[in-house]
Amino acid sequence: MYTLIKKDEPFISIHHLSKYYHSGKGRQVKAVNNLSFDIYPGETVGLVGESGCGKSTAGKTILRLHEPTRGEVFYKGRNIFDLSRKSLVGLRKEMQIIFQDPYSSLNPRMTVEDLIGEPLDIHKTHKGKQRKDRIIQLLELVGLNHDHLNRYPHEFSGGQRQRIGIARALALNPKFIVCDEPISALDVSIQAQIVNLLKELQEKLGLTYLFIAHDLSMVKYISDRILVMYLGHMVELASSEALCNDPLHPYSQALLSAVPVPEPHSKREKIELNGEIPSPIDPPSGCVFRTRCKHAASICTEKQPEWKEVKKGHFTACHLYK
Amino acid sequence: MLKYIFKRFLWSILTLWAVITVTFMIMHFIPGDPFAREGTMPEAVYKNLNEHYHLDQPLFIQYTRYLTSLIQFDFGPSLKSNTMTVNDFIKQGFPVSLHLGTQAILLAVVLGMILGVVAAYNRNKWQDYLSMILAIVGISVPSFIMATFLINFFAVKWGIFPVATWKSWAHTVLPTIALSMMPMAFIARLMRSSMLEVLSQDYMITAKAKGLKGKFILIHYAIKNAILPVVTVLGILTANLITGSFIIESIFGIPGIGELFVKGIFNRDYPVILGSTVFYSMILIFLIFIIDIAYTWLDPRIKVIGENN
Amino acid sequence: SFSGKTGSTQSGKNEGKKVLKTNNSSEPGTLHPGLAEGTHDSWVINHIFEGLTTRSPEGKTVPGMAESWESKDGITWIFHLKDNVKWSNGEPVTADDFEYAWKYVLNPKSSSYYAFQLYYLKGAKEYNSAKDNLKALEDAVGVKALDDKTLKVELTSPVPYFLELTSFYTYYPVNKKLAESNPDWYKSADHFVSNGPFQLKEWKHKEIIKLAKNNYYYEKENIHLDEVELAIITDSNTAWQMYQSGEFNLLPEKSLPPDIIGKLLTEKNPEFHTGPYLSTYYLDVNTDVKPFNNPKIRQALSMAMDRKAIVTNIAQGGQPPAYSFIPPGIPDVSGDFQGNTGNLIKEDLAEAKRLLKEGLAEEGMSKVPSFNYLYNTDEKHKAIGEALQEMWRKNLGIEMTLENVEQQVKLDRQKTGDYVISRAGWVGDYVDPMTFLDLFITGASYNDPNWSNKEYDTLIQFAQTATDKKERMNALHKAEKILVDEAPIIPIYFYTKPLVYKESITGVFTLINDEPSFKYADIK
Amino acid sequence: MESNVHLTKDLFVPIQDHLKDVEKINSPTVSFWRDVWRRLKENKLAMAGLMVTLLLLLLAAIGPYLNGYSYYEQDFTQKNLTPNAEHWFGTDQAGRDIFTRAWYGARISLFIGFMAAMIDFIIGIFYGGIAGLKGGRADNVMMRISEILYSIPYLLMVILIMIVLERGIWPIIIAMSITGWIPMARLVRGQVMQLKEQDFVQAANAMGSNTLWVLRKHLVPNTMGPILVNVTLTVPNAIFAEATLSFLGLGIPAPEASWGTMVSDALGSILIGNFYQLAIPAILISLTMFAFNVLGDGLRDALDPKLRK
Amino acid sequence: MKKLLEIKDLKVNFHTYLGEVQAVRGVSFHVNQGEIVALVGESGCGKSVTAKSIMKLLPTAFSHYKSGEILYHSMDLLKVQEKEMETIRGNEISMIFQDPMTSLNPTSKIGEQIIEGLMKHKKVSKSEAYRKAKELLELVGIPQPEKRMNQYPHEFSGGMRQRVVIAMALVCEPQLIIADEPTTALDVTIQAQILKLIKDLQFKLNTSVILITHDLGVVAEICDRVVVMYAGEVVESGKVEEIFANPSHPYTKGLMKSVPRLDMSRNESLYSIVGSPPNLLHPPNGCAFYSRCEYAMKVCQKHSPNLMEINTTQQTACWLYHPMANPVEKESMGGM
Ligand SMILES: Nc1ncnc2c1ncn2[C@@H]1O[C@H](COP(=O)(O)OP(=O)(O)OP(=O)(O)O)[C@@H](O)[C@H]1O
Ligand SMILES: Nc1ncnc2c1ncn2[C@@H]1O[C@H](COP(=O)(O)OP(=O)(O)OP(=O)(O)O)[C@@H](O)[C@H]1O
Ligand SMILES: [Mg+2]
Ligand SMILES: [Mg+2]
Repeated sequence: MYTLIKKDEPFISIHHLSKYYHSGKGRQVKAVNNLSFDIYPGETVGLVGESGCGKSTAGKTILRLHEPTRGEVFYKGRNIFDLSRKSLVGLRKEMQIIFQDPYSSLNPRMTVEDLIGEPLDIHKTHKGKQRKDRIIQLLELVGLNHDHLNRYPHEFSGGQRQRIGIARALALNPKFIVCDEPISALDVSIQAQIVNLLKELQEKLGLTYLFIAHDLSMVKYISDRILVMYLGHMVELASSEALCNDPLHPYSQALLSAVPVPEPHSKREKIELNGEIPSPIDPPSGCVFRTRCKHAASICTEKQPEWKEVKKGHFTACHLYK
Repeated sequence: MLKYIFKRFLWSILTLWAVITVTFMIMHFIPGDPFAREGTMPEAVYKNLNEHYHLDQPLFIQYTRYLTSLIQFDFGPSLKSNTMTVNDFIKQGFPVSLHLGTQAILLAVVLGMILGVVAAYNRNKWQDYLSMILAIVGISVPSFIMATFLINFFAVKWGIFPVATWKSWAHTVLPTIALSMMPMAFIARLMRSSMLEVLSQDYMITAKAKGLKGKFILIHYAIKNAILPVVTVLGILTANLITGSFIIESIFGIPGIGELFVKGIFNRDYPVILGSTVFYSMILIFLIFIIDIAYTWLDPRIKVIGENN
Repeated sequence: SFSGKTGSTQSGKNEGKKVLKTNNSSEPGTLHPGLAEGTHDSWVINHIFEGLTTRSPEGKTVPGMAESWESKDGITWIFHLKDNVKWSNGEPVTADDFEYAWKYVLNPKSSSYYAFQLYYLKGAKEYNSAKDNLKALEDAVGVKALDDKTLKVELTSPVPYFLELTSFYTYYPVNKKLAESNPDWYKSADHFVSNGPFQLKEWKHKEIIKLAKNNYYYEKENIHLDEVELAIITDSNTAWQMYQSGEFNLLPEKSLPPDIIGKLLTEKNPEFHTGPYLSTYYLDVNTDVKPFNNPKIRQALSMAMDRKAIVTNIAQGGQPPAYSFIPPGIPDVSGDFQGNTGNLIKEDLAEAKRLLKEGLAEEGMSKVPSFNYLYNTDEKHKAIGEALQEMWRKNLGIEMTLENVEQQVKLDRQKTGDYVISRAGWVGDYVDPMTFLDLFITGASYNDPNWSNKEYDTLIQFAQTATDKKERMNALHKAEKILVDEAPIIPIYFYTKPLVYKESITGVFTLINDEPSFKYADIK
Repeated sequence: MESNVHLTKDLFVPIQDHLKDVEKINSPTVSFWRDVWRRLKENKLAMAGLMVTLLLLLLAAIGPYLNGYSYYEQDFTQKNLTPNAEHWFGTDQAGRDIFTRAWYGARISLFIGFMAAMIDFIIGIFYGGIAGLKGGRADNVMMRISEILYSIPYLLMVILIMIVLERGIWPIIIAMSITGWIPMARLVRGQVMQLKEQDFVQAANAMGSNTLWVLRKHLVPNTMGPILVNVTLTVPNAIFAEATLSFLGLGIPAPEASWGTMVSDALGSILIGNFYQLAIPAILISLTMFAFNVLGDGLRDALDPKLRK
Repeated sequence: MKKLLEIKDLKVNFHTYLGEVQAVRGVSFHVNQGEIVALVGESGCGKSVTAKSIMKLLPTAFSHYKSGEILYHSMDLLKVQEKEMETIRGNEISMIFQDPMTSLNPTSKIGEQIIEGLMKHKKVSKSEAYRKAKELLELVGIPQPEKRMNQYPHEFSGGMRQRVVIAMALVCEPQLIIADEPTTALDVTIQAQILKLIKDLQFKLNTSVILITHDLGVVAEICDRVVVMYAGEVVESGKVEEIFANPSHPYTKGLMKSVPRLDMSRNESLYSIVGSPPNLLHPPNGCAFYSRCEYAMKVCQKHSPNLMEINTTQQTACWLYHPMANPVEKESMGGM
């Protein structure tokens, strides 16, 4: 199926996507600002950034779970925000999402069979025995089995739940999955199970992922390219190797150095960031990172840095790079 | 802040207007004629009465007439009294109901909170069961039964308190108790559940981890936080209590305003029905407003009072 | 403790003062005699005002403010006021005060309920119904002060009971000078002036009304009470409990729970008093509704009940069961009108069944369809309704459901004929059978059964103008018999007037159509 | 820890295939409601409440047939009898058997209670559900409307409606529901607002479900817990409110009996010493209130997510 | 080095409606003066319960200590009266909780919350206490402490609050600080700030710290010794270098390997431990890790292993290190 799409043509194309939330008193939370990037078929794009920087919002808006404030998302040449309700339902089969919290993403009152069967029921694709077979097939795909059909989510461990969530997302044979921090709520020993599973499924089914996380080491491990966000803005996009070995943006640099490495007394130089993350309700003028940036100059206050390709395939938005 | 108060005020006016309109419509829709009497009533007399109270005019005219007089805080005359206007009824009765209601709400809050705190602190022990049984008894016995019992025993049988009327402080004791049972029970239960909630919070353990004394934690941490949900219901409870209870006031012969709308309805005394309703709503709206402000003061988290829930 | 103190005032003597303490049940709508319209107003008013005539404890009409009167034709009356009659502020009571008061009542702008009580006066109805030209119409009303002490009254036709009417509160005088200078005089105790044995001392709304002896009253040496307190306690259970704890020393029927009346009566409690009352408890049967248009059905209903059981078990006030309509207490040519009538109804089950069957056959029906019994919300009415329901179900196999509404609605629905059977009661306005019988002439506004009988109408018409007392009474007896036989109304019992007061109290009297009077009461 | 167990060399043989059972769950499956039930069973007071409720329901079903009397038959020769072998609860002023009447009244009172709760439940779910789901302006408008209704005194509304509708069991139920649904609607709205943000609802959206589906599959089942608690507490409140209406003479038409009318009929009986006539229905009302309240409280605790896991 | 705290065979049970939860099943370890000891293990393995046991902060109504001793300066805290415990809590041993968002009283000013403990334990005047609080807030890196002390928790960001909580724990200069996942709720850049702060403080004041975490990176960065817990038991303990260089328990090993390192290539497959930890309501008879262990032996199913010394500083609870076990097994494992 996926071979029909040409490798070098973007699979999903995001153009100037912005999403502001209204938060009473006429104030706006600028959760996502002017996001533009492409996702190519079969690749995994990692999306990292600190809590509240708009990762989930970006992911959900790309799926049109939220209506955007501005911008377009092109899928198969069509802007998904122009789709009618009906064609949107069709689109839902092809794009899915896996959530961060394996506890709240499964309805506690439903059995595993109903949970995984839900997309099948909504789209009425499988009935009766067929439906059951499909559910078992999906369960086995994620390493569970038919013994689990009649059990409730609370009987499972976090990792098992997350796998149920994955099975549900896979039920309609999607091509694209937004993984919204699928491992952050899991124990270290379980995280690897899920990451391995996701990688395996990608190979087997030719999936394309947008993988959101705040754990850089894991993102690097799973992604082809990584996009770093800060306070709703894109700050850097590059292949994962390039980003980890040669981060350009001061924020990416700090982020990388702050990741604790499991090597005792490693003599890694840490770039310390001072201060707290500003509020997305009134972000700083100019460059949003300037309040915590060592290199901040007067231009950073005045002008928003442009998004530019500094090296081949390596983009950043920083005044340090002309 | 000022803008907020202004907005609230506008909304209150709108609510009042809606309340008046709804009440006005239903009121005129119910059967029964305020001037119907046993025996013969000549047409002329009937006409004179209707004319006098403008009931012969089209409903819409009556409605606008009422609204105009209301703007001047004139609730109109009573169809059943040549002596007192609705304003008089309220002016004379409200202080009494206010007095009784205030006593009742104070009693209810104090007792209810004590019961709730005791119950929560001793969850699933006998103190908990006892407090909750007491509280549930409080809401299990209809107030007219409670009042009858209180009078029968405390006044008639044992002579500890006077039976009824509104003369001295001793006269206020039984009605205060009868009136406060229900809100007391309500507050006790609310307090218990909100205490349980607070007791399970992390900051309670933090407090203990600091080595603070149990009593200090109870007051500064537990009660201070658990009281918040109680405060939110206080507005409506207080409004209900200080605008009087028909049952309690009629059983204890108290000259409050509780009987106003009930009697008003039975007599088809339209201005009294409307007047007491509007008065109640005004008190309610005002109290809820006060409570909202008190809340922002009690709970520092609610900084911006611009947002309604 | 607090109540211990009140308990010690049981005798009603406070600091040597004689205070009668009782309950008025509800707040008077007014204490203006011309605007008053019910017992909650009039009980107080009757003690603080007095008309041209008044009534003695025996029920006789005797001089009040008027010393004497004369009338040749029964149409024009001249009243001469007593010399020493004064208002409670010391001013003399004048004929002008009467003229002013009566015209005030009739003024359409006063919108007095009881204005029609004065319709006997010439030009009264016209004035009261007028829209304009009021001044001229007012002047045409047949009441005029000839001088300070002489009042001339002109009626439209001779009214046999007119003199008695002048003792009724709508006919009371009002201090003209005061009323003209202060139109709100009657709204509080501050400026209140009256001419009766007592005067208004304090009026705490919805709480208590205090009366004090009027020292300007012409008969003040016979007034023994210093003060009268009328509290306003709505709940009769509470009122009774207050009586028990000594906070009241007299309670009228309204403040007595029915169960208590029964108990006091059966145990022959010395504090309990009862007497006849000019009032009948009866049922209206809507004669426009099939099959109740058929007199036989109505008679069957009337025969198939046990009035004694109702009286002894439910009403419980020692009320006589009513086997006729007019209550006892009205003088006949000789003896008592009701006594002379005797029993017009015989409770007879077999006969009732027969009549029902016949009646149904005549109406072409096999069964009385289920219908509603309408009553105004009240414990006693409900119990009686339940008893009737049971009796008729058991005795006649009739299914009836009970429907209670508020008084205002009940009256409305009776007027518009929106009912089948409804409870009713009537208190005589004056002591004459006519006050009961004229209700049911064809088209009368209180003829709720909408019953019509030519013979009955003729008899009543005759009695209304007959001058010969014997013939008149004869006609009234005949009319009553027709009414009861035809049974558009079904009498249940005659009311009594129960009353309790402490044994220390004497001199309380109750007129047959009035509330108890403590004008001459005393406390030992 | 076994320090002196007998260890043999053959115990130290590696095994491999045990890893395939690694995803096995051994404990029996527990659905949410069974879990709640288990927790409820732990709560003695709540179980007592449940038992009493069931007993009341049972007696309401069979009680009126137990001693051969009917609820309406009068026998004045047998009036005001204290409880005895013939008449287990004695007789009333009209000589009717109180036992039979009490259980007949139980039917009516319980029916009113359940029906009122049912109606509140249905309206509340729809109104609150829609407001919560739609959010924004629609929610604002809907909540404002309910706010206005709430500003009208409850008793006034009930009495007015009762009068418009005439007497009977349904009018009582309707009158009580006229504003009774508001707390339920608010509760549902709050729950829905909370749930709406939950990932599993978002997941359903991502699957392309429509509103109805979300409502049916996710929102309703998950709000059921608190709603059930609320319903449990609405039932006794309605019974209670009916008693109050009876006190005002607006109760069920005679000779049918509800506990409310029985109580208000017997209020005077205490004065002449027939204490039991008041006590029996009063105790039944209180018992019901009590049973439902402790059951509701118990359910609330049993459903509390904090105690789960 | 002096042992400041020693826990011996601590067993803690919870009564729940489902039955007894054996949350801690015989935990033994010690903390030396001036040392940072990491307590690691997966969620639910009993780390917090152990920590709260030291402070005796477990809800008395439904928890109970089945056995064990908690020796603090050779005094058994489990036997100490509540009254006396109040003088130890916050004063000699203090605690930093996991969630900075919920562990502060929302209706009290920050300043007050900091000085409460100080005023109780050190009997200082209010102004003195405020001065000290101000110093502390500066120390933990909160600018404008004077203004900040008059604010409420909700006016602080997560990182700030965690600093406040740390300041609160430090205010009486305790000998032992128990930090229960102090950075889990924070972002990496903020986490780095907090960790640095803890390390600096320990260095300056020579306080002992028990740091609870499940992030091995954090352990490697600032801890001296590690105690690894699994299903309510200690499975391994030792110096940080030893454990990272030479993990001995299969669980520890698996844990180490399942974390991707930044320098790892995408094509390398991550190691993963199958399955999930046992239910502590019915813990298995044998080794708790048996069902997930690749090297399981018959003995593991039946008998629970004791801690065995591998060298003077490192101990492990695994039958593989029993003399009777096949040394080949050990070899193959090391080579994995
Ligand atoms: N429904 C909403 N209404 C208002 N503000 C919102 C809403 N959802 C998110 N936000 C705000 O938008 C910003 C971005 O939120 P988002 O959930 O996208 O962040 P995130 O990067 O996914 O964070 P995390 O790592 O914590 O999941 C935050 O400041 C958040 O408070
Ligand atoms: N109050 C309690 N009631 C019942 N069981 C409890 C209670 N507190 C903890 N437990 C149980 O004790 C066990 C250990 O819990 P603990 O909180 O110590 O885990 P943890 O290692 O701190 O986990 P995490 O990393 O998630 O904080 C868990 O299985 C938990 O279910
Ligand atoms: Mg997110
Ligand atoms: Mg923990």
